[in-house]
Amino acid sequence: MDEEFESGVVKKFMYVNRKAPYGTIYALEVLEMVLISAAFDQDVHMAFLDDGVYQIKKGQDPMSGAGMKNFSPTYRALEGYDIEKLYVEQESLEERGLTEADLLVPVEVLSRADMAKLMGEMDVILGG
Amino acid sequence: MDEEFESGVVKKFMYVNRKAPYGTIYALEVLEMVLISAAFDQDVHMAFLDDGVYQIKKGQDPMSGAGMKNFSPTYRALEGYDIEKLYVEQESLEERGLTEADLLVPVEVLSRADMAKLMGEMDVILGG
Amino acid sequence: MSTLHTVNKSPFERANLDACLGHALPGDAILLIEDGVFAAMKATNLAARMTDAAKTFKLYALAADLKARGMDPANVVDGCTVVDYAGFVDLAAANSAVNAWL
Amino acid sequence: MSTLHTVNKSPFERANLDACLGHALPGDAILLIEDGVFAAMKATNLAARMTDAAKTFKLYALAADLKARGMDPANVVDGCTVVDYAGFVDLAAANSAVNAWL
Amino acid sequence: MKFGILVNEGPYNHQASDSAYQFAKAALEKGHEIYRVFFYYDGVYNANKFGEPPTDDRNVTRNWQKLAEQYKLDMVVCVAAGLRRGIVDSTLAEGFRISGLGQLIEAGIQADRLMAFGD
Amino acid sequence: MKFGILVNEGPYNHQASDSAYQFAKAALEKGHEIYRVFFYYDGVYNANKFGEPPTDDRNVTRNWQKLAEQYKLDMVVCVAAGLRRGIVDSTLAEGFRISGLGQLIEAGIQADRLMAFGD
Repeated sequence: MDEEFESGVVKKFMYVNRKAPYGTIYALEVLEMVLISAAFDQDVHMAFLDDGVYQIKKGQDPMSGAGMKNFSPTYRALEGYDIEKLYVEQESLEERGLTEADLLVPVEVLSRADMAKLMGEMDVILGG
Repeated sequence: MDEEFESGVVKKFMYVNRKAPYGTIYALEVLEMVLISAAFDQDVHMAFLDDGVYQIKKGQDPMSGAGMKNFSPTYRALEGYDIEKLYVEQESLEERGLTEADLLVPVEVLSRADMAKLMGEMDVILGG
Repeated sequence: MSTLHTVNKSPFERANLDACLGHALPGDAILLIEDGVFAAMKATNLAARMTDAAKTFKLYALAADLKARGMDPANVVDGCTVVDYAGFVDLAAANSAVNAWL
Repeated sequence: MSTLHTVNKSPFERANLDACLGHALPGDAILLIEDGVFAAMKATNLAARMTDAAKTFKLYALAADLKARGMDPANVVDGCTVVDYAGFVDLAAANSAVNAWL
Repeated sequence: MKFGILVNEGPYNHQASDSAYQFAKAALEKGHEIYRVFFYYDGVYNANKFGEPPTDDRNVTRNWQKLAEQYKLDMVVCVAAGLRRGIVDSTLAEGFRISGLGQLIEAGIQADRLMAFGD
Repeated sequence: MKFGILVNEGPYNHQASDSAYQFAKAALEKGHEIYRVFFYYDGVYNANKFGEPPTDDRNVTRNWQKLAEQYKLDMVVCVAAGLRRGIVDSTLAEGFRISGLGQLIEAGIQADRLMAFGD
């Protein structure tokens, strides 16, 4: 890594996931961003709201019928990269009839108002 | 043209325009389809509904500021290709605060119910 | 004369399903595919509307796309039939035209 | 600390504007660009909501994208300011972060 | 029954091409005929011969090529949409051919059903 | 002020790349700096050297190239997204370079504002 990254600049990054997996590639390619960012020692946050909550739904099986790669196990691997700040919006879950028990990773559930507040504290916001 | 097209098969084609121009290319590339289809002596219908009604809004000027080609004059040229069945949905206009006077081509304004009925009579439905 | 309508977008993100429901004719078939399958699920805040729609239209959802997203085919709204790709082909053949709400 | 939010999708087709309005903080700037500019117009069935939003947020619309679509910059809702690309740059510089609602 | 297939989006970014492929495969396996597969809009990118997805994922272009080989499919890339986006002779994958939009209209006329897959 | 620019969609099909270009141009004309322009997702197609839009329309790839030349912009195409979609050395337009996603994160750290344009 370049030495400039040893300068100690630490920014609050948020990866905002608002899209469902498989219909489009954004969920998958955002994950690739997130994994790379782990190497930069930044303060990484992942937010799941709107259809983004479907990304971490348990029991995904895109291979057998739709013929697509199942990348959902990667969310479980994030912890190994020290990416542990995962936030899910309560209202988004409710609208879709989902609960925390449906999710494949441990997350912090936030109200929409608290999610908005958290977003407001970020330096860099990236999504798909 | 292949001789099979002289067999006299005439189908009802409908080009459904539901997307705004410039934000995406669909409006422009659907028009290219429509122009080609004129050569095939089919029964061509163009429907403008939802954000598609913006495609035929008067006064478009995408070049001066956004740097994109203004293709809206092509709608006026359709008549020259004997494409004259243009339908616009009343409810779609109203939701957007538009009236027939805002449109750059003569059209038949249909209620949503009548548009639905017309769609139900088509053989081939294409959109963008 | 009847039409098979396909809807491939999430009802929470796009207006495609609304547009389809507003233009399909009674007795037409509506097949939810790709991200459209979320609209088929019983527990969402759209479920009452979809159960209702299934009384006017023949409502279907694609099994492969439900399974891809971890949606249990057993939990679709009443009146919705889950079909595989062969069933999708049959629906396209059985109706006289196909209208993809893209 | 304030954020510039950008919305580039039609409010009639997508839920992006709703998502933005649901998460922007009072005093934040919201800039409508591309197909998002339709939400700025006075005569739509969303106008009351947008006039209201302009009281909580600083609401802007991009001139180039209004003109592209034949939307008269004089007909935006009360409280909405029309800016050019230089103004877009100024807004990005004046706020401490940018959140694109894609 | 004869089906025409229209693919409106490129590979990977949208599921459209995968859905079209699965539909075509199922139709062929049921004994139906595919009159033509036409690639329009960003759909032309499906014919980019340089695409190399990760080996643990499907290869959308190769899926189409294999199906076309097995069933002698006619896969047509729109010349105008392709030129705009840089899908031309030098980037075209085997099994695809470049032709005009008329080939799509023809498919609409000749096929019993035209199936569109897009965004 | 230093801006980073992220382009998420390909040329023509979406306005995203045009908007990003107009923003970058306006920022540079006001005397700001563009730290880097990064092309991700379908945005990698902006760097396809074979694209030839109709002559009465803008050429998105050429717009970027000219701006880059005038202002010495660093334009980076994501290697993984590009490989998946077939934007590789043999299709890469002049003025662009291929590199890893780390270059985007770096832009996020080094730039004062990161501007994303997409669908």
